[in-house]
Amino acid sequence: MYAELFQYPVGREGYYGQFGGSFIPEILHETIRELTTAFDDAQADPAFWDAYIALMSSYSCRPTPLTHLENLSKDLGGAQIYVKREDLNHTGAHKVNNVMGQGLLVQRMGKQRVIAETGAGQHGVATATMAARMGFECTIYMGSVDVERQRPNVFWMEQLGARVVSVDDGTKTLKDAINATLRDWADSMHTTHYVMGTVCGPHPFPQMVTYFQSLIGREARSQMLEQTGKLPKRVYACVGGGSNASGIFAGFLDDAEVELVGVEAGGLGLDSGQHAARLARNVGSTGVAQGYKTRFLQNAEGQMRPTHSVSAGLDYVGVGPVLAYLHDIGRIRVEAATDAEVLASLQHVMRREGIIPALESAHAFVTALKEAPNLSPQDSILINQSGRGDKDIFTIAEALGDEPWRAFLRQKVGEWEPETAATDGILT
Amino acid sequence: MYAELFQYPVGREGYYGQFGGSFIPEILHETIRELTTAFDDAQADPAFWDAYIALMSSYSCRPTPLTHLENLSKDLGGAQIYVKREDLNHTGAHKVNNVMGQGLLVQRMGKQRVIAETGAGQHGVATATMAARMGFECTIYMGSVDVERQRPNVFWMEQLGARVVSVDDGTKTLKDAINATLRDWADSMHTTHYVMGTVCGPHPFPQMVTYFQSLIGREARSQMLEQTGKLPKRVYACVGGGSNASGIFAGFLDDAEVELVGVEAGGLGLDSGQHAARLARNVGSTGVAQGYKTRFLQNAEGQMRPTHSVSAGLDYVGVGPVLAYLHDIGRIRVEAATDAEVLASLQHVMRREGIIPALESAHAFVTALKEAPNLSPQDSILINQSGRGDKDIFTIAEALGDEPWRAFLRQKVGEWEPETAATDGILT
Amino acid sequence: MGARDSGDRRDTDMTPIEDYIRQRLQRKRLLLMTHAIVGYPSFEANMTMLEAMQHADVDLVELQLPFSEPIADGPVFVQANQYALEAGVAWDNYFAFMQRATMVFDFKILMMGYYNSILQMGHERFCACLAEHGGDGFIVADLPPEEADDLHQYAAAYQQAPIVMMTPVNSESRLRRIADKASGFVYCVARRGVTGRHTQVDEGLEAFIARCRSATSLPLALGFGLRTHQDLQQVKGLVDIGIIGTALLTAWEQGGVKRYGTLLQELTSAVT
Amino acid sequence: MGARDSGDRRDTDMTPIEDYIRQRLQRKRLLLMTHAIVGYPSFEANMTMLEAMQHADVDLVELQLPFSEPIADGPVFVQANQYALEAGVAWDNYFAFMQRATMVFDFKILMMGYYNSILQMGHERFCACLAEHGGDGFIVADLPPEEADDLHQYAAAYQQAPIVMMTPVNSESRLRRIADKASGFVYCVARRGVTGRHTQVDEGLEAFIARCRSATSLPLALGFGLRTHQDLQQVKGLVDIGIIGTALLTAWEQGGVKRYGTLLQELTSAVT
Ligand SMILES: Cc1ncc(COP(=O)(O)O)c(C=O)c1O
Ligand SMILES: Cc1ncc(COP(=O)(O)O)c(C=O)c1O
Repeated sequence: MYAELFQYPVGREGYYGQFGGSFIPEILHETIRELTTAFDDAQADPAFWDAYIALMSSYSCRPTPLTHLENLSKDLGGAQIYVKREDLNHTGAHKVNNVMGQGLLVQRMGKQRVIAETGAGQHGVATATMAARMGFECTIYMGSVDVERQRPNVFWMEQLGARVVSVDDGTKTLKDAINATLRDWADSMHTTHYVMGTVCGPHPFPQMVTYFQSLIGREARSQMLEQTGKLPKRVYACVGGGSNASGIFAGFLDDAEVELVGVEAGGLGLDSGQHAARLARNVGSTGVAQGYKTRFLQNAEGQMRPTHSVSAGLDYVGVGPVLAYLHDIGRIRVEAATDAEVLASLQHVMRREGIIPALESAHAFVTALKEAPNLSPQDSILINQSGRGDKDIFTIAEALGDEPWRAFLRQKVGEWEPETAATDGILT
Repeated sequence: MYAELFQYPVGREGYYGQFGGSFIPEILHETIRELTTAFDDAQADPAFWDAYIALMSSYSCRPTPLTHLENLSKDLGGAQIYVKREDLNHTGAHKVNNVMGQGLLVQRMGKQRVIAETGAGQHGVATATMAARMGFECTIYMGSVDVERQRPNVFWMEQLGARVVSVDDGTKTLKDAINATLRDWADSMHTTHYVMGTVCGPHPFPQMVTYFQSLIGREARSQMLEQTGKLPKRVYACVGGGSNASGIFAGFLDDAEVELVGVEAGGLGLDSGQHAARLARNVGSTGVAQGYKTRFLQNAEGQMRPTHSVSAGLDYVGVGPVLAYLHDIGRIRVEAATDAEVLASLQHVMRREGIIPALESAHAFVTALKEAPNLSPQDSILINQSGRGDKDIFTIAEALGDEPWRAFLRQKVGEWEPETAATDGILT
Repeated sequence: MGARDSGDRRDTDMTPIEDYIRQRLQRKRLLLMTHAIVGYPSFEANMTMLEAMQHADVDLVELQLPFSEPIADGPVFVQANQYALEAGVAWDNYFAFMQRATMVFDFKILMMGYYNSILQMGHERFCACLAEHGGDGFIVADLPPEEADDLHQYAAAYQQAPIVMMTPVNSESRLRRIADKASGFVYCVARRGVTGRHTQVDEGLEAFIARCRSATSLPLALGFGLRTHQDLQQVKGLVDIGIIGTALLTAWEQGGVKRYGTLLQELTSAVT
Repeated sequence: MGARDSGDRRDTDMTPIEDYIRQRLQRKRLLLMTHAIVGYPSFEANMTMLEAMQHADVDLVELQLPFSEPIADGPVFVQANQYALEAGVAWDNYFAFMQRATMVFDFKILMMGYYNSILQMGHERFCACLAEHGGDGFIVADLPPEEADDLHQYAAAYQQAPIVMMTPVNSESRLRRIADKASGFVYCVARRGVTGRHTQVDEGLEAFIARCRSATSLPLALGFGLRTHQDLQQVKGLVDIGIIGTALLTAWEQGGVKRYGTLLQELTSAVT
């Protein structure tokens, strides 16, 4: 099924059922074609995949491990819980898989500059990292709201040599950063590659990003077989744009007996209107935006709705067309986890297993831990830990109302105040 | 030479030349014996090492990769520079190697509680992680100055379920935390294991921690052979207590042609008195403290001197006795890198290679990059990147005087102020 | 070849708008198409703008339906889209405004916008609605020719011109493919990038227009970055229609109706 | 066995301090050893403390030489060590103070401290210095018997008693090994942990002391956590010397010389 997904019926290149396509200003047409050709070419060249694997194992730590959560499995008394450790990647999340792959493609195409959107900042950091390593010029677009709340990532992007552009349009978040990046690209595409951060956007991005991220699923499948002797009953992954989910699901798409479960950001609850679910409970509807057709969180007239999630990385209106299709045909199930459930799950997992999932990944844990008790201890389930949570310290400490953390920040700020105070004294 | 180091002449168990030994209150004698026996036992049991390797490869990402710094090698025109990526470990530094190994030993000994000292907080986080995973009670001692400046790590330790005790004695930093932990141990040793964080303290800690960390060197040696067909000319590692250095050097001790270079914290310069060098330029002198004999940074009457480094992890008065010995006999060379050199090197490496060494590790980069041009492009050198630098954001952003970062913290703090202000308004 | 193929179109294929353009071209060497974002800064202001256009004898007007994700627009229009949406512009008041305008003014009116609005409304309903409210066609910034067939069929049925875009980076074969889907006129994008930035009229531009001409026999409109009457002066003779968008909105923002009217007069003086 | 072996020691092996202890034990069932950290809170205060000790007929006094890494001490002593160092206590003024004290007071004085001070001074120089300034021995908190030989040889040469420690967790063979290095008296550590916390006198303690007695025929001192005259009352008959450390310093900190003197008087009343 995995391979077939990308064998398009005539005239339907880049389509997955009704989803996908390439809805872009005509000015980008040739660039997208060039990219498609370069990607098809690379994909047909076994040396390319080998180079990709070699890069990922010497620069990041692939294959990332598979960890058995012995304590939680025992506590819950249900399925054996396994975790794919994408958090151990260089830069701390699965994002780097895609980014390094696209970097190799940029080298093939001979371009000198890369641009990217970022929401939480993980993809921005990964792209800036790749650009530094491969010697490309780099510009990152980021909604101004995200720039404010994800300053640590902005700091690292800048240190890595990237220019970070704060986007003040729309909701000033991820979707607006995507629009801004598309605009830059429409201008710069002869020298510049757009490193799309997830399995969204116009064809060939959904296919290409899935291709690079499929490494997760390929590794995980053989690791499960090696460590447990059989396939997991279910595979859980959080779904923002959908790249980590697409990546791990890719390994199991052809195993009809493996249930694939995506978990979206339930925010304050699906009924609150304050969430970022699109597939769960079919809250989203078919639309076209940001270059592709999928299920968007939009109003009846096709205007995108504001989204909410405690995790910046899942706070997005669209979803990968491949996932929208797989959901339509019932191959994947999609649930939602609320902010409160996510924080509780995160704390639970930290204390019992010593691992710190990213807030995004913690969504997958919520549903997996909820459902594990319904399976037998002879069964196993697999969770994709897409990233590490230490990047989220500001959000988590805030959400938990950690007073010493606040005191720490106050004191830090206080260290610079004397000067200001002194100046004030003179001026007033 | 590696094996011989640990075959003590009669009556000299735990001694490396004049260094090492076990200078502890008599109350701890039996505990230390029990530990030594348990460790010797474990070491003699091939299944133990296998279990250790299995744990490290499924819970952390061992073997960690070896990365060729293609850009810097080319830029400098000298040796090919390779980096051992301990930063990709779970919890972000080499510390976890030692900690998980000791955790397995604790299981063998049947104890239920672990205690540890921590300076930068990395070892504390690693220990809290191990305790969560293995189900031990956990208390971490940390100098109150370090608690203040390393709040993020304190937050994670607490989230991982550890109790963090702020130590207000002495210089309120690492050495005082070690003393406090020894005191706890003198009281609790029948139920409790002290997870020493580096190759210091009484025998068998230097041997034991070297043993676990030798995994770094074993992996690195075979990776160098595999990737370059020969051994590196030189191996560079930063030296705080000395565990990462001991670990990577262990792999090459028997290769007389490989020069081993340790890099200590030069702080504001060796002549400033504001540093943490002990071996470099023989600034330290032989003494006994914290349970062992080594070269300490002390005054003529044996009182320990305050140390300074931009990197909390190198800010320590003692050094592993094995390293002190290897330095005495000329098997290793030890240099120092200043705070300013470290920051410059860090920025350089980030921009050119997309990797972010910890401030500690950046010390090794300073000396390696300085010396690389003197070797031929046919040669290679190896740097141990003991940890990742994103933990150091507060220090680095501060040191670079990053204004947006300050603005970000001010704004964060400002978000809680209104309440205070309102209250003030009513009260005043 | 392409040109000859397209040249084979019979007169009966002509949409009302092409007919209108060809007639106007009899007395003007360059027509003028201007643009407004409906609801920005207000419906009343839009009306004032359109009155100024009428007064300056503008030939065609794009009325942009605001969209939350305007990927082909530059900063000025992006902000305007957003403002209009926040002010409550929706289908009903958009089309009501269009109807009012088509009843009052002489120029032809085209809907401009993004595909999602049309998709949500439904292709047929959209075309019917346009026709019902006096529109003569539409320009969709993010609808590639591959995706256009169904919509274009309804467009034909409701006598709406589906305006397609040609760009300097398109290959010959791509231009022919676009031409195949074209009717009314073709929107030639003067340069890479989004709306808003200034465009230099140079040899590259002339070569591009020549390639468009050989791909289609339809009238050619040139847009993206034309700002001044000098710009129009330079493209007169090269294309049939000059399109002014951002420059006008900027004039409004900087100097209100006065500056807006003045700019329009200057532009008109260039084309007549 | 061990006891018998040690019992074989001839009287000529006796250090001056053992001799002194045995003589005092003729008229008192329990001797009292107290403790002060030199330079904390000041040399003058130390003098006042020692005067109070003299007044209370204390038998032995440990004068602690401050060290920056006092791993065997509890919070009260740790702070005191640090304070004294910051106030500038060093070898010269430490020994000057010792000399002054040994000249004025009747009790025997022992140096107490950590091995690094001795190592830096040099084993011989240290013993010579102690002797020269009137000391009678030393207690080193972090020097295991394995490491003690060289230092103990010099101690013997300079008639200094190198006091070793026995603890409840030591095995029989370890106790014998410690006994081998002992002279003067043996410091029995009442419990696990560091100085400062209260110790319950119970059966476990009695059994421990019995094990010490069978390992050595030297006088036994008991310390770590004895605080009150009740505590001393209870160990009277069990050991030869009761050691009071933290309780006294705490009394000073809480109530100055008055409370200090009162506590000393109480303690003395228990031992006589
Ligand atoms: C750790 C992590 N997980 C998941 C996501 C969501 O993206 P996707 O759904 O494409 O995997 C992000 C996005 O930033 C992320 O950083
Ligand atoms: C990343 C890192 N490197 C190095 C060190 C120094 O320790 P050692 O010299 O024992 O490797 C530390 C200590 O915290 C550390 O965190």
